[in-house]
Amino acid sequence: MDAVLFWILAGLSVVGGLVVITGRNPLASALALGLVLIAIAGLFAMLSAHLLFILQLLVYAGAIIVLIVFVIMLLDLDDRRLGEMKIRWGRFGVSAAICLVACVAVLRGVRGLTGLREPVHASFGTVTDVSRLLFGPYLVQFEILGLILLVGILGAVVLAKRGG
Amino acid sequence: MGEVTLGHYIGLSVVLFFIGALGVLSRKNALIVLMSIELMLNAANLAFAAFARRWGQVDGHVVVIFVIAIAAVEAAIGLAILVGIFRNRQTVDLDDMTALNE
Amino acid sequence: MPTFLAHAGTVVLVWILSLSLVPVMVWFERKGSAYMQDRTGPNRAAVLGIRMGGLIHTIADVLKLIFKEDVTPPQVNRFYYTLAPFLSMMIALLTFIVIPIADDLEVGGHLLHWQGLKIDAGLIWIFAVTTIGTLAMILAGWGSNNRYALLGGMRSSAQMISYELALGLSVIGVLLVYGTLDLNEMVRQQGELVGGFLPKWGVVVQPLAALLFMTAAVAETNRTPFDLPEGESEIIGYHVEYSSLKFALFFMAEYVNVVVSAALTVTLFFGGWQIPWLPTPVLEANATSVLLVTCAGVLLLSLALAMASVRWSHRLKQLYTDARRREGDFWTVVLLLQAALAVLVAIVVLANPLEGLSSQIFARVAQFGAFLGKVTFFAFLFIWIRWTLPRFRYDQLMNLGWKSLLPLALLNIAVTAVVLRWLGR
Amino acid sequence: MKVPSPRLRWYERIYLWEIARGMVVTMRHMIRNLFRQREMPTVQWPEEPKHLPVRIKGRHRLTVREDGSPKCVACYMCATACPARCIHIEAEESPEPTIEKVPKAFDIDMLRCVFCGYCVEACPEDAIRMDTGEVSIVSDNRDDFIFHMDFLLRGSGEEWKKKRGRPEPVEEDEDLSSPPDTPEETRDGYRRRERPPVPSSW
Repeated sequence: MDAVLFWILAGLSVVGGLVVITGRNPLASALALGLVLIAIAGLFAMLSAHLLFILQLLVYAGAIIVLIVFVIMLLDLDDRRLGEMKIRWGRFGVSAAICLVACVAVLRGVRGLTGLREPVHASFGTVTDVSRLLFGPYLVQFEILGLILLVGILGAVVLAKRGG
Repeated sequence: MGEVTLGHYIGLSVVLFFIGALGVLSRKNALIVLMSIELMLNAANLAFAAFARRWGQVDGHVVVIFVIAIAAVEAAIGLAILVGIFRNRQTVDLDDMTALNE
Repeated sequence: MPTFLAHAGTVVLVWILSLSLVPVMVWFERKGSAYMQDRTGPNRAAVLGIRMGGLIHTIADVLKLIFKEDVTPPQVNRFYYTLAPFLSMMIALLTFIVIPIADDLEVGGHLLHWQGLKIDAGLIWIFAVTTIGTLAMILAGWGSNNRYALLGGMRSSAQMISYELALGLSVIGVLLVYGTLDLNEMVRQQGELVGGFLPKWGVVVQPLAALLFMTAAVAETNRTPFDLPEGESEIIGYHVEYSSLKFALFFMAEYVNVVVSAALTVTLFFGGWQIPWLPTPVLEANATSVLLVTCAGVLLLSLALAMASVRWSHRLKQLYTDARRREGDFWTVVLLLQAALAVLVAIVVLANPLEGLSSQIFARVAQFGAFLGKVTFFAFLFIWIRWTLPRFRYDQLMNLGWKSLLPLALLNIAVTAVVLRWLGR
Repeated sequence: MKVPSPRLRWYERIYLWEIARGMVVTMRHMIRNLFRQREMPTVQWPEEPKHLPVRIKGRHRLTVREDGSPKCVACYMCATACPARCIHIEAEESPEPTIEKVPKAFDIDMLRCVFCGYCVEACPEDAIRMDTGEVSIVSDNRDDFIFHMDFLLRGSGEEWKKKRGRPEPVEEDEDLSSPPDTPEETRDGYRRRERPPVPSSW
């Protein structure tokens, strides 16, 4: 059961990832990215990371994908501009070869990793569990994160305003 | 199918990371580069969550939350910059953005 | 595995519930609006002369929408165009599964949760899924390749995003009060009493949040006075290019969304499955008497309606010559049977009173009935609002969302936090 | 022109009170209509007759002389005046010496007719009228909508009289400026009739 689910989600995310980087139309890429993100959310759920599962859906699949799709529509890329965005297959091939070699190298190292069968305590990864850490040892970092978000909002507003 | 171990998750994470890296390296469309970066961040998130599960400690989840938040900020700022560039230069092609080079 | 099966069963149950409430909603919408506007409303379609006050029209509508020609305009982007209605319906259905419909039940050592997805962050799940709903609208607008549809899609997604903020922030006050994101736990806490007589419902402890939430929920479901995304007659919405079953999916998704919003309002602010002043243990202990009172009520109501039905039947016979003249007789028989059933149940219960598991099961059924009743009321409230208020202009809509609801929600959070601190929690 | 908007009180500006008032209004209507359905203004046609003005332009009929022959002299005035071109006339010689022509065929295509009444205005012989009061012309067959002369004439006979519910108004020297035989109580232009009970629903 778990294995079947894992391979389905893994297959979806890899195929989606390939569509993201080879898609001609950015909208196709964005939707494929949404698929990948939802698949990864599913993997989070399998890793009993409840909070991450929902946050992934909320922030990534919900907010970021919608933002990207919005921007794609605002940019109004017509067929002419999309035509200029063809993939340079030469460059793509060289990069792909480098990535493939690196990927295989790392995967060989990964092969030895086992485990994951050990049961975790019932409340693992729940909101209470994570927030106990978030508001305990990581409080300062969490507050800084809030600050970064604020700066990000202000930055985005300033950038968007100045352009117009 | 066999049993799913930590290696499977990390392997998937590695594959996704390199797919993202390939996108960043080979594409010129700034939007797709941005999406590839999101892909790489997600691969890292997956590894964090898998290790957290393996060692039974939720610290990994905290890091993932940080990454998600940073990714949101990055997407917002990146897209805002992109819209700004598009307004001025009518293109989102990274190879055309060579103003400092000339 | 039994727990899994129970969850799957609950998911199917709530889906059937939400989908079967759709025709009822359409019926409310058409008949209710007709009576509010001094019209008669639909009263023609009949099966064997049984019109059920126009409810049969809904079936006729569904048949019409299914068998209509599915026109796909040539200029559309076929994939996105087809994906959008299905996505919209899927998301509407996904939202419902975290809402608890009755208290947990322990059977044979297994704790059965009457909640399709038992998740401790249930509230965030709802926001996570509804956010994706925005995508369906954008896709519908963009995939139609029609500028009016695109503008409609952009308008509606902008509205959804704006009101999602108010929606999310208005709930934070409730979170602070109950100290949990788990919807079932929230409902359980709403069974307590405040000051000895008022049930500790969300609306009692967080009135402002309830108001804000309901306003934002109406906006989220794109209904009047916030129905600019559709704007059937004046400004064209994102589903202009859709016809037949694809349109029906959007249409049904809207009503499922209304049901979900009503269910969420009930769960957060109106006690969910709680029957006021009857928390689960009390209900289980007094199952027999509650059932008897219910039987008595059903008996009296059926008899009264049967009397009205006899008079009505007399009039029908003067008026019609076709099968419709027998509708009154049909209802009289049905109501008398219902009364007989109530008497029968009462006799059986008097002979062997409910106790143990049977009383527990009765308590769950009664709670589910209470939940259903509340949801139906709030769904009707949405329709009532729709036929009362005129539509907002777009700038008014944005002003209300950003300049009124959002600051008020923030204020509510601050005040709630201060008060809770002061109360020492 | 600038219309000053009224100054709202504070309770009007937060809308809630006004929304509640509006909702009370709609609910009052709904409850009243739910329990007193027979007072609703909706006419349950066709179970219940529609109250039409007496002078409504309905289906055409051809008037007849005292001997039963059509008054029409096949002058084509009506067909010429018809903007919808729905009147088709074929003429033939009349056997009577004082009349030049009579119609052999007189067809009206009701699917094209726009009920403008120009044919009635144009007729010099008062041979065509639209005073039957029949406005619902229903069939599931296109051929049925082409009304032939015999039907248009027969419409002025017994059957039509029954439908009209009042004596045949055709008189040689009648004053056409006012509707014939109008009882005093229907001078407001509407026929009063006992309304049968409206079908109610649950």
